[in-house]
Order: sequence, then C-alpha cells, then structure tokens
Amino acid sequence: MDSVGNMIIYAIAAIAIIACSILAVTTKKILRSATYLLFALLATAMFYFQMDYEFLGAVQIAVYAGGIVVLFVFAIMLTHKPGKDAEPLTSHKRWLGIGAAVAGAVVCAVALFSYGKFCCAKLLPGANFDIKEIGTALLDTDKFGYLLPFEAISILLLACIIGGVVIARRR
Amino acid sequence: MDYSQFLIMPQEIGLLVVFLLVFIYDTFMPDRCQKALPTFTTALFGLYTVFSFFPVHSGMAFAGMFESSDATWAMKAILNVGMLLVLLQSIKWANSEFVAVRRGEFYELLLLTLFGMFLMVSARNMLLFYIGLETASLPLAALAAFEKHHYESHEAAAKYMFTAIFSSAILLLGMSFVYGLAGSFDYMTLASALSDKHSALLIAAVAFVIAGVGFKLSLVPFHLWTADVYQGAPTAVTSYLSVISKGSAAFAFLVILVQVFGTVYAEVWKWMLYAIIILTITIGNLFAVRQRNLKRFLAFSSISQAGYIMLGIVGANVLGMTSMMYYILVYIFSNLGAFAVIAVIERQTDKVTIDDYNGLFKTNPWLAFTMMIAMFSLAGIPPFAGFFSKFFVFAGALKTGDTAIYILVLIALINTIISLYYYLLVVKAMFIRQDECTIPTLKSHWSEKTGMILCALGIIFIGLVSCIYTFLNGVSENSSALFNIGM
Amino acid sequence: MAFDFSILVLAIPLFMFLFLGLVGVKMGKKITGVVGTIAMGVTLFICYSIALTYFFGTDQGQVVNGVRQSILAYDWNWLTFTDKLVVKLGILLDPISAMMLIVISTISFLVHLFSLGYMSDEYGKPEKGFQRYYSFLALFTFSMLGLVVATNIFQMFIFFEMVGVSSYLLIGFYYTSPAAIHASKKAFIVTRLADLFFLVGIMILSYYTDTFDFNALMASPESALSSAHGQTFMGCSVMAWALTFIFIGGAGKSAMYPLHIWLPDAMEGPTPVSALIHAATMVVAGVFLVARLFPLYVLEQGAMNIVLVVGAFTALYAAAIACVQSDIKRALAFSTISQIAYMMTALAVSSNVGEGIHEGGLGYMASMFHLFTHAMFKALLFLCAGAIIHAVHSNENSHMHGLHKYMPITSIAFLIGCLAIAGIPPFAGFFSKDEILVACYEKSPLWGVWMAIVAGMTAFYMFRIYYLIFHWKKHEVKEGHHAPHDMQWTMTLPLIILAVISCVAGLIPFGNFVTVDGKALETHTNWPVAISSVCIALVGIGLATKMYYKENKLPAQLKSKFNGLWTAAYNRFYMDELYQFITHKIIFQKVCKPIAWFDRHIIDGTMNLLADMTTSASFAIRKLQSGSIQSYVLVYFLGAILLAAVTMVIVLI
Amino acid sequence: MEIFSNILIYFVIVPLLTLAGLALCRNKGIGAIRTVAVTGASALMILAITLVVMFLQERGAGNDAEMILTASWTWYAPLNIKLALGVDGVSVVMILLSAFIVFAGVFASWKMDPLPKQFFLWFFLLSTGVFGFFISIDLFTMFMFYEVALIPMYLLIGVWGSGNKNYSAMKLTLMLMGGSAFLMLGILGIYFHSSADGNLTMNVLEIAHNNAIPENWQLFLFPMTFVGFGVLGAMFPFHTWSPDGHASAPTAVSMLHAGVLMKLGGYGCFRIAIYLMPFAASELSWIFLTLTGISIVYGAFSACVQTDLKYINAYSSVSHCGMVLFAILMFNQTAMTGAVLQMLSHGLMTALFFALIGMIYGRTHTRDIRDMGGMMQIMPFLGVGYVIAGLASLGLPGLSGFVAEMTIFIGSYENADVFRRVLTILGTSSIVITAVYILRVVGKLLFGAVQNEHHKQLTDANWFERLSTTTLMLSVAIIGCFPNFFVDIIRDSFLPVVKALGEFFPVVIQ
Amino acid sequence: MYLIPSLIMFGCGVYGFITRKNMIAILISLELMLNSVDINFVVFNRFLYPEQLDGMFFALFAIAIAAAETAVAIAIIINVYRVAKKVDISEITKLKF
Repeated sequence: MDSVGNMIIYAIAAIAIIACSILAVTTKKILRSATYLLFALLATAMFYFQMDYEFLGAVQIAVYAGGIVVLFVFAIMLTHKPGKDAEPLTSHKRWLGIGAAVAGAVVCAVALFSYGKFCCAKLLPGANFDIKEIGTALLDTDKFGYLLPFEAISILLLACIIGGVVIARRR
Repeated sequence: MDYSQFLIMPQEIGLLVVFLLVFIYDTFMPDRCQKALPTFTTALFGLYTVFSFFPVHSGMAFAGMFESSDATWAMKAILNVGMLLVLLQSIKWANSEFVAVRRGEFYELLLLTLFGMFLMVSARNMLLFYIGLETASLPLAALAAFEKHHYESHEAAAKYMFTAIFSSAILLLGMSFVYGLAGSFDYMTLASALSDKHSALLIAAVAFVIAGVGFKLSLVPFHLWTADVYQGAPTAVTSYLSVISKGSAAFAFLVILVQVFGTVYAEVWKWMLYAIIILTITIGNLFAVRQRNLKRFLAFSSISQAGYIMLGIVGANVLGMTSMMYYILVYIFSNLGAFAVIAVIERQTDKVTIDDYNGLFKTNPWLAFTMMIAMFSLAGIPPFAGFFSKFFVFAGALKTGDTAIYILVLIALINTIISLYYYLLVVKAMFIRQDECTIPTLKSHWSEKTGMILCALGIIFIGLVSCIYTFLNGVSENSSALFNIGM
Repeated sequence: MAFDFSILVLAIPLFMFLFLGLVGVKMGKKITGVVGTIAMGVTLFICYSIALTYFFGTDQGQVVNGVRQSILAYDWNWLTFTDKLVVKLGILLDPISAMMLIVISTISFLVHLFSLGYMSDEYGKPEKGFQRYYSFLALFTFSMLGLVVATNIFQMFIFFEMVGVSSYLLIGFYYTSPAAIHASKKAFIVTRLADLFFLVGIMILSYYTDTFDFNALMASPESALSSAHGQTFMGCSVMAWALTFIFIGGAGKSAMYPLHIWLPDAMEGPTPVSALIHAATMVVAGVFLVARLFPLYVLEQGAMNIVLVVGAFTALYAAAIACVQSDIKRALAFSTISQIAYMMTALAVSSNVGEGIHEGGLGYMASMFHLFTHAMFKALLFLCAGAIIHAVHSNENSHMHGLHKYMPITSIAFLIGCLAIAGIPPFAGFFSKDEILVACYEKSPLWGVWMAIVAGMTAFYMFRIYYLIFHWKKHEVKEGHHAPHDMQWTMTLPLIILAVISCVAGLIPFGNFVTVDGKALETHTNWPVAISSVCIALVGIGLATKMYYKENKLPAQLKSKFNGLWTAAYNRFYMDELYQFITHKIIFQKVCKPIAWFDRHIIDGTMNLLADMTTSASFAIRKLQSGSIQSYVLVYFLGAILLAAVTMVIVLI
Repeated sequence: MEIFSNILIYFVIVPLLTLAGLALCRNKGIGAIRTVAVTGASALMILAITLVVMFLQERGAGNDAEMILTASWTWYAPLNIKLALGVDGVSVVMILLSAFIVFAGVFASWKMDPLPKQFFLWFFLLSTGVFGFFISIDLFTMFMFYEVALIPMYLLIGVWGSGNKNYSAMKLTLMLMGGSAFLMLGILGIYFHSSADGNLTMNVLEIAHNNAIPENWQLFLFPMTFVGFGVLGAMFPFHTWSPDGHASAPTAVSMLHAGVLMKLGGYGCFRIAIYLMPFAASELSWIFLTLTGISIVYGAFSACVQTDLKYINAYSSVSHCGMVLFAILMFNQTAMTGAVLQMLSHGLMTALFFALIGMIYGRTHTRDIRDMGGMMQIMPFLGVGYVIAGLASLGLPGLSGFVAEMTIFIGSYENADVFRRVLTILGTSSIVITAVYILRVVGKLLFGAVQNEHHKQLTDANWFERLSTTTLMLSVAIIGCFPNFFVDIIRDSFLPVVKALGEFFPVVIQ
Repeated sequence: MYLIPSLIMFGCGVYGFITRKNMIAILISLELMLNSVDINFVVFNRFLYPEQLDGMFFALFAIAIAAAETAVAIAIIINVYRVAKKVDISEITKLKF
C-alpha cells in the first residue's frame, strides 16, 4: 500500500464493493439488485488486478460479471413481469438479518484482526506470474500442480450440466 | 507430469468407466432398449462393486493431494455396497411412468455424485475436498427435483440447493481462514502449521469448517433442510442422501478434523463436537418423536444417527474410526432396509404415513419383518447389527477416557431410549395396531426383493460375523498414522 | 436304636396327607375316612410305644443318675445357613415331647374317629370335601407331631408355620361361608404376625448363640448365652428381647392377650377340628415353646415376668368373657384361652432362684400336667359340643336347653368335662390345677389368689354352659326336625374314652415323668391350697346352679344391672373392633391406599411425566422447523457463529 | 469344531434351532408349531438337568475353580470381546430355573391365538437371550443377550397382551431399555478400567482378578450398573413397568418375565455390579439397601389394595424381587445364597401364579377379584394350584418361598451393623403383609359363593394346563423340601465375591 | 484492509439471504457471499503467502464452482416458478414441522 495511486484505487474499489453490496441486498427492484451485484463483482475484479492477479481478475469479469450476471438477468426476465417486483420486507426479519450479519461480521473480524501475522503484512511487490505458468500449474501433477482438481471440476461441471438439463427439461 | 499417478485411483476410474458406459447406453441405444437401462446400470455397478473389493495400492498421488489407503479403499467399498443397494431399490421406480424419460440422467447423476464422494474420502487437499463436496451435493439438488409431478420435489430441491450454497460459502470462509493461517491447502502441511491453540482465527476456521461439513452430515443446528428435503425428494434419492452422502461426509470429516485440526483437538473441536453431538442426537430425536410421515420421520432419525456417527469421530482414535466406518456400514443396511420398504409401499399405494402402516404385518409379513429389523437395528437392539455398531461407537468415544465424554455418552444413551420409542411406534403400527384400510398385499419387484433381502441379511449378519469389524479395524490400524500427526 | 421307628410317626401322617389329597379324590369318600382313621390308629400305636418305651424303657443311657436323658432319634441336615447355623429336621425325644406325642395322637385319633360321624349328614352320607378334610387332618397331625419332636428352634418354627397353615385350611374348611373365610384369614394373619416376632427372636438368639439346636442350648444355657452377655438394646439385654419375641410367637399360637382374637373366630371350623387344634394341641404350642426354652427363660427374669403378666391377665380376661358368651363354642374357646394362660402362668412362676431349678420347676411340671389333662377334658368338651351341634344344627345355646333328656351320654360326658375343668376331685383337672395354684402361691400369694379367682370363674362359666345346654328349660323341637338324640358309636365312643381319661388322668404321677431337668419330682398335696381351690370351685358351681339350672329371671336382672360390663364382656371388650380399626382404618386406609396412590400417581406419574415432557418438548421446538429456508439459514449461520464465539470465549478467556 | 464340545453353547444353539424350526413351520400348522416348541423346551430342560449333573460331578471330582466348563473364543478381537462361557453354581440353578419355566410356558401358551408361530418365535428368542445371559461371562455377550431377552417383550405384550397393552408394552420396554442404557455405560466404563496394564478385557473373571477399577470410577460405575440391572429387578422407584407390564402381558410372557427375566436383574447386580466393584458396593450399599428395603415393604403394601389379580402379583413381585437385591447387598454368603434361592422360588411360584391367573382369566375374562368368587367350586384344580402358589408366596415351609426368605433373613441378620439389622427386621415384616394380601385374594377369588352365575359353566384345567402347572408346583415343592441340594450348589459360588468385599467391608466369612 | 470490504460483503450476503423474499435476490446474496470469500483467498495469498499461487487457484476453482452452482440454482428456481408461478421464497414452505 505504498503508493497513493494504489490507495485511491483501493478506496474506490472498496467503497464500490461496500456500497454495491449493501444496495444489492436492500434495493427493491430485482433487476437493480442484479446490476449492483455486477458492479460489486467488477469492483472485486479491480481488487484482483490491483493485487497483480490479472488472470483471476479476467476470469472474475468473464465468468462472474459476464456469465453469472447475465444468467441472473435471464432468470429475472423469465420470472418477472416488468415493474411488479417490489418486495416488501417485514421489519422483524430485517432486524434478525442485520443482527445475524453483524454478529457474523464481528466474529470474523475479531478472528481476523486478532491474527497477528495479518496486521503487519504488507503488499509486497509480488512476482508477476504469467499466464503460461498458470496454465502449466493447472495441468501439472507435481506439487502446486492442479491437474486433479482440474479434472475433477470438469466432472463437476459435467454433472451440473446434466443436472441442469434434467431440471430444466419440461417433462 | 506423471499421468501414471491416475493409476492409484482405480476405484474412481472404474466408477467413471461405469458412468461412461451408462452415458453411452443412455445416449446411443435405441428407445426399446432404454427400459433395460436401470438393470444394465445396476448389473454394471454390481460388477464394479465386486471389482472395487480388490485391494488397491496404498499411497499418495498428485503431490499429496490424493490418498489411497486401506481405509479409503474400505470406505469406498462400503459406499459402493450402499450405492448398489440404492440402485437395486430404484430399478422399478426408475422405470415408472413419470421418471422413465429421465432415468438415464438419474443414474448418471448418482454415479457422478458418488465420484464426488470418493474424492471427498480420498482428498488430502482442501481444494480437492471442496470440489468433491460440491460434486457430491450439486447434482443431488437436481436429483431431489426429479419427480417433477410432485410439488414437494421442487420445494425439496430448492431448499437443498440454497442451503447447499450457503453452506459452501460458510465452508469456504472457514477454508479461507485456514489458508490465512497456514498458507497451504495440503492436509499434511496444514497439520504442522496449525498449532497455535489460542488463535481466534483458528477457532473460527474450525467452527466454519464444521458448520460447512455439518451441512452434509445434517448435524444440528445445520440440519434444518434435512427433513424437508428427505420428505420431498424421491425415495430413492432420500435413501441415497441419508446414507451414502452422510457416510462419505463423515469419513472426510474425520480425516479433516483429525489430520488438519488434530493439534487443537482437546482445546477446540472436541468441545464443539460435544455440543453438536448432544444437540444433534437430542433435537433429532425430539423431532422424530412427533412425525407421522415415514420419510420425514427417517430424516429426523437420520439426524440423530448422524450424532452417533459423530461419536466415532469425537474420540479421535483408531477404535473410533473403525467404529465409525462400521457404523456407517450398518447404518447403510438398516436405513436402506427401511427405505426399501417405504419405496415399495409408496410406489404402489402412495402411502407414507405411519398410520397407513397399521396392520401391515397381516397383509405383508415380509415387508413388515424387514421394516421391523431395520427399525430394531437403527434403535440398536441386538442381535441386529445396529446394536454392535452403537456399542462400538460408544466404546470408541469412551476410549478417550475423560469424564466429560462419559456424560456425553450417557446423554447419547438416554437418547437411545427416545429413539427406541419412535422406532417402536413404527413396529407398533405394523404389528399391533389394526386398521380397516390396511395396505393390501403387495407384490415387490425382484430387484426390490433382492435389495430387501440383502439389507435383511446385512442387518442380521454384519453384527454377528465379527470379521467385518475386525477387518475394518485392521484397515484403520494401517491408517493410524492419521492420529499421530496432530496429536 | 430303639427309636428308629419314630420316624414313622411323621411319615405316616405326611403320607396320608399326600395320599388322601392326591388319590383320595378318586376313592370313595367313606373309604378315605376309614383309611385315614386307620392310619391314625397306627400312628397312635407307634406314638404310644415310643412314649412308653421312652418313659419305661430300660435301655442304657436313657436314664443317667436319675436324670432322664433326651434322645436324638433323627437329625437330618435340611438347610444350611452358615457353617454353624444349620437347620436340621429330626426327632428329639424327651419327657415333654413324649408326653405331647401321647396327647396329640390320642386326640387326633379320636377326632378322626369322631369326624367319621360328624362330617356326615343324618343318613351317614359323608359331606362334600370329606377327603380334603381327612387329608388336612393328617397334615395337621403331621405338623403338630413335627413341632413337638423338633430338635431345634428352627424346626419348631417351621412346624409352627405348618400348623398355622393346616389350622387355616381347616378353619376355612367350609370355604363357601364368608364367616369361615374371614375367620381362617384372621387366624392365619394374627398367628403370622406372632410368628414374625418369633422369627426375629430366632434371628437374635441364633446370632448370639450360633446355634438353633435345643440340645446345645440346654446343655449349658449360661454359656450359650455368654456371647450375648452385656449386649443391650434400648436398655434391655438382647436375650430378653429375643426371648420376649419368641414368647410373642408362642403367644400368638396360644392366643394370649392381645393376640387371642383369632381363636374365638376360629370356631367357624368344623367342631372336631376345634377340639383337635383349637382346644387340645395347636393352641398349646406356645406353652410348649416356652417350656422347651424354659432353661433360657429362667435366666432372663425380665422375659419371664412378661410371660407371667400376660398369662395371668389373659387367664382372668378370657374367663370374664367366657362367663357371658351365648355361643357354646365361643364360650369354650374363651375357656381354652383362659386355661392356656393358666399353663403359661404356671411356667412363668417357676424359677431357678431359691430352691434351684429342680424344685422351682414345680410350675413347669404343673403346667405340663395341666396341658395334658386340659387337652383331654377340653377335647371332650368340644367333641360333646360337636355332638350337640350336630344334633341341633346350631351353636347358640338359646337353641339348645334341656337336651339332657335327649342326649344322656353326651350330657354325662360333658358334665365330667365340666367337673374336670372346674377342678373337682378326683377328676383330672383338680390335680393339675392344684399344682399350678401351689406354684403360684410359692411365687407370690397375690398370684395365687388371682389364679384361684380365675379357677372359680372357670367353674362358674363351665357350669353355666352346661346348664344352659342341658337344663334351663324344656327343649323345643323345631317343626320338621328330628328330635336330637345321641349319635352313632363313632361319635359316642370318643366321648366315652375321653371322659374316662378325664376321670383318671389326674392320678398319673406326672412328676415322675415330666420335669424340667429330667429328674423325678415328688409332689405333695398342699392341703390348704387344695381345699380352698375346691371350695372356690364349688362356690362357682353353686352360683351357676343358682342362676342357670332352672329358667329364671336372675341372669337377666344381673345383665341389666351390670349392663355396661356385660355388654363389654359379651363383645369381648371390643378387642376385635380395635383390631378391625387398626387394620382397616389405619393400615388399609392410611398406609396401603396412600402407597398404592403414590405408586400410581407419583412414581408412575413421574415416568409418564418424563414421557410427556419429551412429547411437549418435541412439540415446543416444532417451530424451529418452520419450513422457511431463511429461518433455516438463520439458525445455521447463528449456530456456526455461536459455535465459534463460544469456543473463542472459553478457550481464549 | 471345538466350540461344540462345550455343553453350554447348546443352551443358545437349541433355542436357535427351535427358532429355525418354527420359522419353517406353516403359519396355520399349529400341530407342527407345538411339536417344535415342545421339543425345544424339552431339550432345554434335559440340557439343564444334564448341566446340573455335570456340575455336581465336576465339583465332586474336586474341581473347585470359580467357574467350570469355561471356554472362550475370540469374537471381536479389537475390543478383546470374547464368547466366553462358564458357569458357577448360581448360573447353573438359574439355567435350571429358566429351563423349567420355558417348559411350563410352552404348555401355558398351548392355545395361543392369534399367530401362534410368531408368538413362539419371540418366545424362543427371549429364551435364547436368557440362556445366553446366564452362560456368558463376557460383559459384552452378557449385555447383548440381556437386550435380546428384553426386546421380544414389546411385541409379546403388544400383540398378544390384553388391556392397556400398548401403553404397558411401551412403558416396559422403554424403562427396561433405559436401565440398559445406564448399564451399557457401566459396562464400557468397566471395560476401559478393567486392567491396570492396558490389556483391557471384557471377561468378568479376569476383571475381578485384575481388580483394577479405580475407586473413584467405581463410585461412578457402580450406580450405573446397579441401577441398570435394578430396573429389571424392579427396584423401587424403577418398578412401575412391572405392574402394568405384567397386567397386560399374555400368560406365558408374564411367566417368563417374572419367572426368568426379572432374575437377570438380580444376577447381573451380583455378577457385574458387586463382584467387579466391591469398593463402591460397600461404600454405596446403604443407598441401595434403603431402596430395596423400601421395595420389599412398599410392594407388599401396594399389593394389599389391588383388585386386579395380575396387579397383585406384580406388586408382590416387586416385593419379592426387592428381597433378592436386598439380600445380595447384605454381602454375606448366606444372604446371597438366600437371594438365589429367592430368585428360584420367586421365579417358579410367580410363573405358577401367572399361569393360573392366565388360565382363570381365559375362562372368566375378568381379572377383577371383586367380580369373582367361589372359583374353588368351579375349577378345583386351578384353585388348589392357586392356593399352593399363594402358600409358597407367603412362605409356607415345604414350599420354596420359606426356604428362600429364611435364608435371606438369617443371613442378613448375620451382619454386625445396626443399619443392616434394622432393615432386616423391617424386611421380615413383609412376611405378614404378604400373608395379608395372599389370603385376601385367595379368600375373595377362590372361596365364598360364586359371584357370577355364568362362571358356573366354566371348566377346570385341561391336560396341558395341568402339565404346565404341575411342573411348576412340583418344582416349588422340591425346592421347599430339599433346599440343601440347591444350597450346596449355590453357596460356594459366593465365596469369591464375599472375599472381594471383605477387603472393604466387615464381612463375616463363614 | 482488503478484508474489510470482503467482510461487509459477506455480511450483506447473509443479510440479504435472510431478508429477501425473492429467490433470485437470495441467490444474488449468495453470490455476494461466495465472492467475498474469494477475496479472502486472494488477499491471504497475496499478502501472507505471495510466493505461491494456492489461494488464487482456489479462488479460480471457487469461481467456477460458484458459476455451476448458480446455474443449477437458477434452473431450480425456474422450475419452482413453473409450478408456483412465483419466485417468492414464502412459496416453498409447504414442508415443515
């Protein structure tokens, strides 16, 4: 966090994340909610870029922002008639929600910030992994190789495809 | 790059081969052959199960990401047996009117989830474990939604799905904390890195991991989805969820707790598990007492059974591990026995409440008999296997020897009485109560019969024949290194 | 051994019990009676030969230095408690048991014989349950014989129980009659209560003496009791407790106050049974018990005094009641109580102080003598009563009156019995009673006078009964009934035999045979006592004659004059009501019912409550499973957070 | 195979074979079912008698080992669970008792209806458990057989019972299993402390020999085990299953339950709780003595006011079984011998009682003594049987009850401490109360006038009922007349436990 | 520092899950949660253990899985919609107690 530029970028991204997250779960229009989600995800991608994980940032944008949000939008379109998606919330539930969320955040925060190693950590200028290394690692079987998870996730995706097909088929 | 490492996982590969064959059959065979698909799959899987009994080479692969040991081998064999039983019971159902069009997918998904479970069992890396877990749970949502003509099926799927994603978020949170603490996902590395007993982060990590896996095991308070899903999902899926999915999760859970968090056993997770076990057993029982729907009833009973399974883990010793695996095996037979009967009756009469079973013994003595021994086994009544498995998990837990665990076991034992009460309610309905509209005499399909006979034999003989337990103990002994890492 | 055959006196009745009980049903009724009687006759013969051999035998070792030895004919290990405490069953022959053998077998045989007639209807047809009756008689005879030949206190206890049961069975012989059921139950339970004390007494005694055996206890009573020396419980020595408890056991069987209440009711049984059990044999078991343990009692004067007080009081009390009873069997029953109390008193006035146990044992000898004579004449009286009852089908003397004309033999026999019990010489009762009075005077004049008064009352009430039955006024034969008449020979013969015995038994030199230490005891007639006692008896008789010989108003006038006393005595001083109150109102209502209620409602309630609590808990937490996925997740999340937070707090703080 | 050379194993094999035989019978083939059942029961009886003979021979030949005919085969090696067999005098007479009652029970349920086959299946499963329990000396197998014996009760009562059978069956099962839950913890606790050097064992003899259970653990485990078995032994306040259960159970089941099953409780208390944990036994005995003392008097008083025949007997069982535990806790050979005699006696006479009640009920269809009367005139055989059972129960010499109670009382009084003596004297008072309720019921039921005209048409016992009851009556009489035969078998078996207790408790070793 | 937004994001996810009535909105909340965890991995990796890429790979796989999850979940939601004609979460509360 040495440069002011970084600070500014960080601040923008952080504020975007926080604001968009809050808005995403409080807005009354479902489509807006999806939009705020998109911005939150993009802001997250900014974080990744800032941390020099460009590949991850790209994936974040492509898969999350590009894929999932579109999926959401499709789903919303399929299930909502425009203009009729205001959802009233009971206050009772809201306080419960806030309570749970705050409690969770507090516990995690206590846990994280009591962790000494973390407080003194600095963003070191990391070795910039290029895309080739990442690609190799994904197909490597040695230490820090990810061939098996890679294969496994392919099976997972296959399963999800079949599952999706099963569910979505009309009969 | 050493692709020969894949050879260390013959069971997984075999499973994938089965999957592929089924997939090909489903895709390319003409329609008139499709009706034989369930039988084909079952037969194939039966062959594969036999194959999976052959011992495998022990060892690590993929830089310690994947472990194949006697214990994982045995565990997978146990899961295979359970899977085979589930398949046997579902043949008739899969060919039924509303399901027949999707039977191929049904089997494919089942096989893929089983693959996920194998990964969970063998994973020695958080990443692989996570992928395995997700592979094991996501397709199940699709399976839960399988009976599209039933509204409950959809509700069950939605509930399952949402809870599953939520739990995976919690699990990921826990894993991220673990990663933050140790900088690795490898169990072995983690075990040595996580030794600070007073780290709040570690405690939070343990809690969240337990919560995440607790979802699969349906431990209280992470269990609330269970009953609704079990009730809504097709019976074949429910039985699968209640035994196979639970069994694999329990084993993986044991490995994670012991190997990764072994160093903080006494300070941290022992007490967490105490609380969870007491809650799980008690709440599960209390809910089960009131149930009239048998599937829902078995859901709550399976929650409380999960508590007993956890007793095998809480001791964190070889005896406990053996007992846990044994418990799972017995539980597979007992629970599947019960589900087999439910499935037969539900398929033909659509009746699933206890009151519908009044006087079942008069009309369907063998169904009633199977159900009864299943109930007795679940309740832990000798000479049925459930008695032995319960005794052994208690022994495994008590082996740790501290006083608190005696209290824990005492509470568990008192709960066995409540559980006995509701299991007896089923027996009472079948044998003692009379009703005007008793279920008529039913004819079971050969596959259902085979399944039930296998279950009954298992329930009767697994306990009496000690070699299974002894064998599992030998297997666990070989993995006893697991318990030395952390502690 | 000369007494090898003595086992037969137990074996024959036992066999007859089983034989008649099991096979008898298949046999003709008459035959069973005859077989039973013949078997009893054989037993009688054996008993006599044993007793005669014992008293007059010349075998070596029977009499050593003038002391008659007790002989252990059989001793068979029956039940091992500890190495030392072993219950044996055997046959012990000594003067009192030999004497008792004679008494029991004689009366039992006569009762068997008498019952052949009594238990048949007017045409000689046996009643229902005839076989059962004979079977039970045999059982009783067996038990009673077993009791008297007991070699140890535990065997005695065993047969105490056995006679209790056979008494129960025989009282309840007419089991369709509620009164009989009630009476039999009462008899059993009251004696059982007494037996409880007996048992406790045995436990204490055996704990300190390490033996049950009479011989071991009697050989040197002092050393037997030495280990209990100085042991006290609530201020009294444990031995006094033990012996008092044992006495209570005996008192129950012997119907001492306040455990006497069962005996009058027991008259619900067939009259021959009353004669056998409730007049002659079983009721003296208590006396026999105290006599058996006499050497121990004399060492514990405290226990002995209790016996004395209880005995003396009962004698007077029962006599008073007997004076007003209208049921002849009841009256005889109270008379029996009074007479047994007499024997008990006689035992209790004996002592080893002063002249030593030999001379002080006069009361003992007298008591045994009286036991013997009383058995004879009381059995006679009861059998007479039986004959009368059989004739008129009623127990109430108001239904009798003036029977002398119709039943002369019975009347004479009854008169002999009355004279004997009243103590008129030369009838048997005179001699034994006289010696008791002497013994009492020797203890203290107070007791002498007391017992003399009782003797007078005895004479009064016996003659009252006699007159009311046989005289008073003319008998009214009811319509449709035969006139009463003397019975057939089987019933008359026993009366005659017993009457003869009652006349002559007093002349037996009893002191030669039965004494406390086995040495012959010379008795001297104490003339002042004898004459005064005869006078008192005559006064009593005279009074009775005045009041009851001919129908007159005197009894009614006296009755109205002393109405309170009369009513109280007639109602037996309300002892039955007291018992009724304690058992029904207190034990049954205030103990049993509350306990049963407690069991149903509290204990059971607790168990049901546990179940209900589980169910209601199950119902209460139902809301947790609300069906809403959001609440599920909320619980999930809070659970996880709580798990983390609580553990953090516990581990880190 | 070596395993079949031991006679004891046949006590399990024979009932199992009977089970198999029954399973092969057709549902309706009542003749075949009866044949198989009678064959099985007779075989068991013959075996039991053979065992007694063998036992006497062994003892006569000077084999004074604690247990004879011992044998063991490893079953579950990881936990060192063995199928360990062995008998001492106590188990021998218990086996004999069980064999008799099973035999009588088969005849008592001759006309069982409906589902005779299933009835006998459960019946023999229960017998398997009972015999297995008595022949085992391994904690695990004992416990297993114990539970095997318990669970058939549920269906036996639930299906074939009468009255409020659902409630009773459930209550009985849950309470007994509740007891066994404590028991299981106790057994596991014992197991994990069974040895000082880590060679954990389940074998009772070895555990007793090792004597390694730490004292503080004993104080925890002893109540667990004792209460666990005490529930089955109908110890106050855990007895309430007994009245309801007995009242609802069918005849043969009541017989078997009161006759044999409740004995498991007493046997277990002695064999496991006291024998293995003498220190805690002597420390805590006062609590349980008080409870059992209460049982004795309390059960008797409760029985006095009951009007249902079976309730009377059930409460009487509470009282009598209380006496068993009471005597066991007296810690000397005599009282303990008395306890076993009492088990024998109570087993036989209560079985007899229940058999008779069942037969009477089968005819009159009521068990309320207020509705009955004069049964002696109508059914003399049953009446006489009832009187004999009653007399045995109230302790008539010559029948078994007397022998047992006297041994208990005399033995109990042998203790030097005042507490035990006072309790003993309180306990003896039960003989009077027993007399009260027995005579009350005999008077109301059998004697008096016939209350109900319909009852006059009823018949007396038929041959199989006679056979069943006569067997029991004879055995009651045999024990009552020749007690020393049994005492000699039983007595020495208590020497080891009394010796073990002697370290902590001033025991008079006789 | 990078963890603060992540934590808040997670909290928002939890809040949204518990309070929203629309199933799709709930799914969006879940995405927030998953995403926040991904940030955690990456941050830990970058700040504490920069020499390896474990955390980043995990995040990578997690994103893939999240996508798959979302796909299946949306399929299920649409299915429910077909039956109930609504995506209101209160529709799926038939199974309870």
